[in-house]
Amino acid sequence: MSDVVTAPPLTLPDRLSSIDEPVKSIRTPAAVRYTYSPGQAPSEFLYKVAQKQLTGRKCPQCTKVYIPPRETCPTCGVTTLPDIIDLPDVGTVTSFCVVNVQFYGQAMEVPYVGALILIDGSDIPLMHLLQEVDVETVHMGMRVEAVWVDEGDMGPTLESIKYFRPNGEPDADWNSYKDNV
Amino acid sequence: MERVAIVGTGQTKHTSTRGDVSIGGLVREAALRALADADMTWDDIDAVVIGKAPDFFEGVMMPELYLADALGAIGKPMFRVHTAGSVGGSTAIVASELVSSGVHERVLTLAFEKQSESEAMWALSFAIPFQPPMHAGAGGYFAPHIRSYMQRSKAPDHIGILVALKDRLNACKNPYAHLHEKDATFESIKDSIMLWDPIRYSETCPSSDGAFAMVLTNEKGGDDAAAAGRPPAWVKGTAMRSEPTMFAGRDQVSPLGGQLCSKDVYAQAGITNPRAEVDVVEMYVPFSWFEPMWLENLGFCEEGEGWRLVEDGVTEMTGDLPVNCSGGVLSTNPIGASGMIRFGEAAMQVRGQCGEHQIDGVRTAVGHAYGGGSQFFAMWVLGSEKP
Amino acid sequence: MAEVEVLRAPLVVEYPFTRTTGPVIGAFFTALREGFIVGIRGSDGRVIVPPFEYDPQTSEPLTEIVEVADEGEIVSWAWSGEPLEGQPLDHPFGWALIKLDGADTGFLHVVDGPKEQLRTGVRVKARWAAEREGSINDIEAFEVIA
Amino acid sequence: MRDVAIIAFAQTKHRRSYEGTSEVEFLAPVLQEVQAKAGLEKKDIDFVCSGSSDYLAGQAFSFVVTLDAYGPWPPITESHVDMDGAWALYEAWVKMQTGKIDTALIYAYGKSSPGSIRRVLTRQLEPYYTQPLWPDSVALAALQARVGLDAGTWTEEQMAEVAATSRRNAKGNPFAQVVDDAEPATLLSKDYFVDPLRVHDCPPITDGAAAVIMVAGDKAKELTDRPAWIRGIDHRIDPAALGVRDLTVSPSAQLAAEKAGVADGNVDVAELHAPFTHQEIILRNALGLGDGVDVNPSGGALAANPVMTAGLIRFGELADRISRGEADRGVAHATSGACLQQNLVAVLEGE
Repeated sequence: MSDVVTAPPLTLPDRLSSIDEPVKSIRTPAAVRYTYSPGQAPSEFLYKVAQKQLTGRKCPQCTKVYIPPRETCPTCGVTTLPDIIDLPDVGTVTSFCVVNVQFYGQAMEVPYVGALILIDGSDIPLMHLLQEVDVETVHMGMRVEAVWVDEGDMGPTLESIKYFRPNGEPDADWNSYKDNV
Repeated sequence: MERVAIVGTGQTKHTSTRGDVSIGGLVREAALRALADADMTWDDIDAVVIGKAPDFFEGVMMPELYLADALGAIGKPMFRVHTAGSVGGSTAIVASELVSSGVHERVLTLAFEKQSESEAMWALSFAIPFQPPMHAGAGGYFAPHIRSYMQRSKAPDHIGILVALKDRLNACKNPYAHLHEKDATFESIKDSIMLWDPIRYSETCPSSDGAFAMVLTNEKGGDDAAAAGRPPAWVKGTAMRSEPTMFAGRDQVSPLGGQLCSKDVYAQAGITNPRAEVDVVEMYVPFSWFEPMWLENLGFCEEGEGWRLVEDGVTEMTGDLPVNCSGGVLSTNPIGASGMIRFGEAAMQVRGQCGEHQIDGVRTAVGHAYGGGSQFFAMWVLGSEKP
Repeated sequence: MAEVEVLRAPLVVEYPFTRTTGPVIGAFFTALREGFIVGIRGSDGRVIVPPFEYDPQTSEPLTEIVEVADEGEIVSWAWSGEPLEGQPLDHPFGWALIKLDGADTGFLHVVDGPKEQLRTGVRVKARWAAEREGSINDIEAFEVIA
Repeated sequence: MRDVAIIAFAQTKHRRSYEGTSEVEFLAPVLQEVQAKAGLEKKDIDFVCSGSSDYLAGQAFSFVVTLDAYGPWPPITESHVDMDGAWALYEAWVKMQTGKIDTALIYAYGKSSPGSIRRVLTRQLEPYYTQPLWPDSVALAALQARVGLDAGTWTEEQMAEVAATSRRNAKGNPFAQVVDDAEPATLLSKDYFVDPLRVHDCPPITDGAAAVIMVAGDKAKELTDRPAWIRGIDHRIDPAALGVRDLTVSPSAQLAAEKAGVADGNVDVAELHAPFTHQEIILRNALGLGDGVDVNPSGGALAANPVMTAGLIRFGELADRISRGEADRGVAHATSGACLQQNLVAVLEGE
């Protein structure tokens, strides 16, 4: 490689040049603290989740139903309708990924399945875990239902849904979810 | 509009940890090589445009402030772009517009990432309260879309392996590439662990420390370089497109933003048949399957046909549409710089500077970058002939 | 829509960054670990502390590492009555730009009070940490000397 | 250079906290309002450019989510800078000079409320020698103020005068956060906050967002009676390390002002992004603004300081003033980094 980047040698005072193990790296731990708030519409949604109820909101312009609900439609840039639409806790797998390795900060047993699930009555899939299923048999169009955590552990978080599992219904018709594949 | 010429490129040897330099030292190396290639000194530069991906990687907010010394920017305009993974591309485009607008004559642009200062899985996806957990980082996000592509196109399973093998072997011809896996074979990639099924470990990109820099000039600068025997690459078109991360009915396999970006940039460059008219492509492929997906998205073939180009060897260095001769993102991934490496390698191909991974007689090259959830796109078309 | 009480939760963005230094910055931290301070000579002859890798005027690499004293005079100061998390001292202290003997530029560090003694021109000396690892915190603080 | 004008401006009512409102939720109304004011819809806008920082929100790629507030569909030509929105405006201005676009929407937002802004801003300092000390933004400004006080470049009385004027001016600004009639003497009677700075010398902590629409050439005249034309714009940077800088002056602001042509005509009004009182004095000197210039009639950053946004607001405030016919020629300024390290200066004119 060209030598234009070769740094000229340093001249060091004696006290430095006699040191065998110079510092080559430093550790600078840093913690920056925030109070995070997801905002109005997501809060509203998560309180309902804590009551075992999934909800969405509809855009007045494109009429799509969003879960989690948005305050503003991401394509139209207009405020979504204020009515909260109750949605069931069942849906269709539109796509998925089988994870075979542990990742930073989470303690799932591998392999596990991360699936995009199109909740019935909504127009956008939700990413969640899919369990109680042989990973070999997971496929697009699979019908699934939410398995909620115990009543005492319910809270305003999507982790109140422990995971989804097949609900035994026949596969969804391709046309019912093809727009999300 | 002033014509824009790339008259200098420079990069660092990309590697997992550049333990011998500071962040300033890293960016400086790429900048010095670009200046030397352009036969210029710091004094010749009017402005500096820098890009990188999230500041959390190095834990430095707006690092361009501290890098002003290292990049010779004191007393000059110093501009910082951040458009997620496409940032290296959009940074180069902003630099080109500083020249094409006539605002400046000579601009240094640079993108970098020193990922070893922290860790990609942390910096890109630390948990945010109340948000659905990502479960598995970037691969977990993109794997379902790759599966959707496989379903839609009926592509056979081995296509991703072919792409990975090609890029790994191409990288061996690029002395600056991070991975030099000379022993990679179809079997070794096939047998690597299935991380995020359908993505195998060897079909993913590494985490790199690296920087890439370019010197852009106006028409006179390009002419002068040509006269001095250093032919420039001329900018024939630039385009950017963005769309929302998630929306109802979004096509994440072939996002409309990418399609429109490519149509725009080809129109500017007067390209009507990209497959026939483009000699070489550097596209942003962080997971092997994105090569066939982008081939379709960028209009190099019909929808559903991208994998056939891969299977037929069209995108090999010996094919008629070589893709990622440098080894691509699959072999080198300092995230914030990866887009600029694509743009810069395209320039190097046009200028005939690629050594072992040079394609003969490149007249037209495309550089492509994308970012976010396949939602930010940046492209440019370069040519050996003045537009 | 009925306004609901929004959700809140702490979010801590925390990481033990490892920074490779390169030779110039490394020389400064090596010196600190050994209990002394170095700067670097700029193109205009000024001694810059802490050492810059590149000249602030010419952008050329700087090479001449120069030892300076661990004492000098305050060129500017500010009094921080309520320290923030991470700052070197947990009681009220002074921030200062300190021109060390042998240096020509201000070195940013803290001065362990009392406030009444702080003023521009006053002389201060480094108080070294007993355990030093090559970190700016190897100097615990500067203290006013007579 | 091609004629480019700012034709519309919208901003939030700035306040200490919009906690509980997501960035999308508090930005969307501003984007809708600025389009309505300009009489433009999404289909009329060629380019969108924004400024914000991931570090404020504590989330990587926070700007990605926030773009949803605009509704970028069908796909748009868009860019983002990790700088104050004034630099996003600069990027859009450059793009207009290429002739590729005729209309641009520029926005910026900054919510300081989720974190400690003083600690967050330490992360933008040089990472080896400086960051690990966590020297906060107020402490660094205080060191700068002391240098000028010691040198006699300014006095505490002059600093208090700047604060009093800002707060009084802000009475005419319904979006401002710090508004009162306090006399300088009253302000000076308060204790130091970070000696030599008192609370009135420091900017408030603010959540806020702003957007402007910029249009090129004849189109600007079609859309508004009195466009605010950008006659010159430039930005420059100084070294990061405070110890090598003369903190009583701002070479980068001075150079940017020269390049922008500030001295080429009379200046009626200046909107200066001076987060600290003494910095307004530094900037007046650097930009060569005489006593006749009405500085920060909006109240400036001392009256509302949404980080990443306060610079863009200066452009909007000045453009509005020109459009209303209250000024003919003015200066807008934005800054970034500790102690005015980086500065952008523009000259705006009515017809």
